[in-house]
Amino acid sequence: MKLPRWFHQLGSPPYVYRLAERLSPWLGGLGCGLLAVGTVWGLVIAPPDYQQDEVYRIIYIHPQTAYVGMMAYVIMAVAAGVGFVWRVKLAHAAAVSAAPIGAWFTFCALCTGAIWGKPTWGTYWQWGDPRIMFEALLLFLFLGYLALRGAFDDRDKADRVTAILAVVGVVNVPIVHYSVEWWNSLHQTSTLLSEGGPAMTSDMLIPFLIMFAGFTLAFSWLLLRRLQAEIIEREGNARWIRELAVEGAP
Amino acid sequence: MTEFLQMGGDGAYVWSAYGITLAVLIINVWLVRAKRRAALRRALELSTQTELPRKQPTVRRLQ
Amino acid sequence: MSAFHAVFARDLRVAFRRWSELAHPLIFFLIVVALFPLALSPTTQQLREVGTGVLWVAALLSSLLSLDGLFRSDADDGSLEQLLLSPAPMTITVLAKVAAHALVTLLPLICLVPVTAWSYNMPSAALPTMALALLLAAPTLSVFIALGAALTVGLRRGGSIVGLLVLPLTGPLLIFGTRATDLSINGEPPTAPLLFLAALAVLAVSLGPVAIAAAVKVGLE
Amino acid sequence: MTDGALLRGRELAVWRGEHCLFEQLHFDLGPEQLALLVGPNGSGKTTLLRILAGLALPTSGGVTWKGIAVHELAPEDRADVAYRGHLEALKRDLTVAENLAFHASLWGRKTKFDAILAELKLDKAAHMRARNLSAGQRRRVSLAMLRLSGAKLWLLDEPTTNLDSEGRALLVAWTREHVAGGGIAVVATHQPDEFATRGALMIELQ
Repeated sequence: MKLPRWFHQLGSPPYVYRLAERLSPWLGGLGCGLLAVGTVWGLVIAPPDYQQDEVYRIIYIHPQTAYVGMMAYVIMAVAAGVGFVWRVKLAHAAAVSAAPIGAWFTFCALCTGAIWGKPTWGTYWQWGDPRIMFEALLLFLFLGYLALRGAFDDRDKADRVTAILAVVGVVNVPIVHYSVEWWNSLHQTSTLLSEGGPAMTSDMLIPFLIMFAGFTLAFSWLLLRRLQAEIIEREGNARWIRELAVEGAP
Repeated sequence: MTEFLQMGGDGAYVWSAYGITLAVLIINVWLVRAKRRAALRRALELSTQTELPRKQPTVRRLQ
Repeated sequence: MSAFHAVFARDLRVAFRRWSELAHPLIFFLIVVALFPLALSPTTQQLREVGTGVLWVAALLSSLLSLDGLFRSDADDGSLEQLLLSPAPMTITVLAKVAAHALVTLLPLICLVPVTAWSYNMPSAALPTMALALLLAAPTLSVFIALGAALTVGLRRGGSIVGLLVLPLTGPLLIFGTRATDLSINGEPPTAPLLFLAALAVLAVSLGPVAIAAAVKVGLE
Repeated sequence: MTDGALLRGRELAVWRGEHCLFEQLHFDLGPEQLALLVGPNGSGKTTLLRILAGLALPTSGGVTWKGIAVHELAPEDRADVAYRGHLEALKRDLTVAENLAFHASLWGRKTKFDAILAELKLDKAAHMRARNLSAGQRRRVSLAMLRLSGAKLWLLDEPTTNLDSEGRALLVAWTREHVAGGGIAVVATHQPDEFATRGALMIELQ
């Protein structure tokens, strides 16, 4: 199967390293800007929700971090799959980079979800909420991936074995998601975000979307930076890495 | 100002949620920096190592 | 297909030559089932209520005990390498091993569950449905366990993290399995969750062996 | 280079982290050819043999059998290749006969193995559990499996370990007969002179 040229370019570490070097300042700066604007807008300007009063403002971070966690898992699985099938070393590096970030964001989503649950239902851990249940299972999948990766000392074998787990995991994620959703509909417990989400007026919606963009850019910055570090680690004895190291890049 | 911080009694929850999110972001940034520094140091060590011995096996026919 | 029969027959013969090891998951299951009344109050009402969940989780956990026999014993004596290199396609060989494992480990468990369910004085009407649900869940569970075993075959002490890898994936099994049992307890028709279980089984049996074969191949590199 | 080469190795290299086992290894092997793989312990003989069998991947370079990469051989083509490593692939709880019968059915061979067992002086042990065999007897059963597979390419990793002088002589005879009959054999060994014949390829790893 003839792969397009840019695909091969994406496979060469020096090219991707420099691409990341050029892109990350933009991603980082824009991301922080959006997050700052979104937070100020969400906390100060947006009106309180008539039902949940002020605590609904967590809606500006909980769904976003959960979304980043899921996105990270999908990126990890796709990169791992590409790495496994076409033996692209860099794809494995991308999968390895996405995993810890995804785990951290899913953990953050769980915490904010639990905190949001306290005033809403009076308990920190609402087993009934399908989102919380799904995020917990997603976090376990991440921890399983990281544990399996940690168990291997040979990097190449670790890449290929965890790639299989990631692909199997991503096939199961939608199944777990909808079975938890279906299970919740049986027990009729309330959810943070009912299907339509709390009725959001336009000035509530704008910061909501800004935060989504902000978190996505922040995630991309983290991913690229971590990918760079992974490239340096993997291409240790390459000449261009040595010049880089001697230059003493910070 | 305090009224803003109180947020109608829910202040504790909102701020702790935002606090955790900020903490997660900062931790991740710090982790990435540490990983990069360690990788660079490792690369530096490698660059000072002498060139490894060439190990080409000899292939010959028995007479 | 002769390779399937050959591997299936061999695995059964090896398993029955060490039949005492087959009892380990069953005894573990009985112990777990016996512990819960100690932990909870033994009142019949509470046991009935919590019975379905306890039995399913206990069956899930005890089936994890059997995973070493799947690939590790073959890897240690070199026969897994020969299976990989034999002219028989590895997916078929893996399917045979999973089938043998399911027959030898999960089937006795499935026969044991109705007995223990009766001891939790759950309505006897629900027992056949529970057994059917377990029967439908067995292929999926067996594939997941085999995948966990295959992923860790390359590790010397891999057994400990298989639970961590496999259990998050068994969420749907638990949901649909307990739901089917609860429905039949209330006398309602449990067809919907049973169909879900059947669908999961078909998915697992068709896609699973490919992933397992790949995991074994990489694990032995 | 013989054009009839079936097994080709191109720019083979294996690195373990920063340590290089071997690199720039080329070779061609055609029918009726024997290759002897020699080198000190830890020089990568077993690794190279596993790469030839398609069990392991080289860090760079590739091995092809009849033009196809060995680790991507279709199941039917794998019938051409027989690999005997340090482990004998015997199930300890099965008898010798059961082990051989399983191996035969896996390889789709209907031939009776009584003759082979007799030649290896194992006919009396046919119904003993593999666990009760001595190391030498287990090695002989492993050779029986090799003979049973009828593969064209033999990849043998120190096949003479645990064998008594009579067993070694038998193995050398079988190997020479296999090569003379149009087969190919790659033998990793510490006593190359046992197998050495005119025209054999000698691959020395450092």
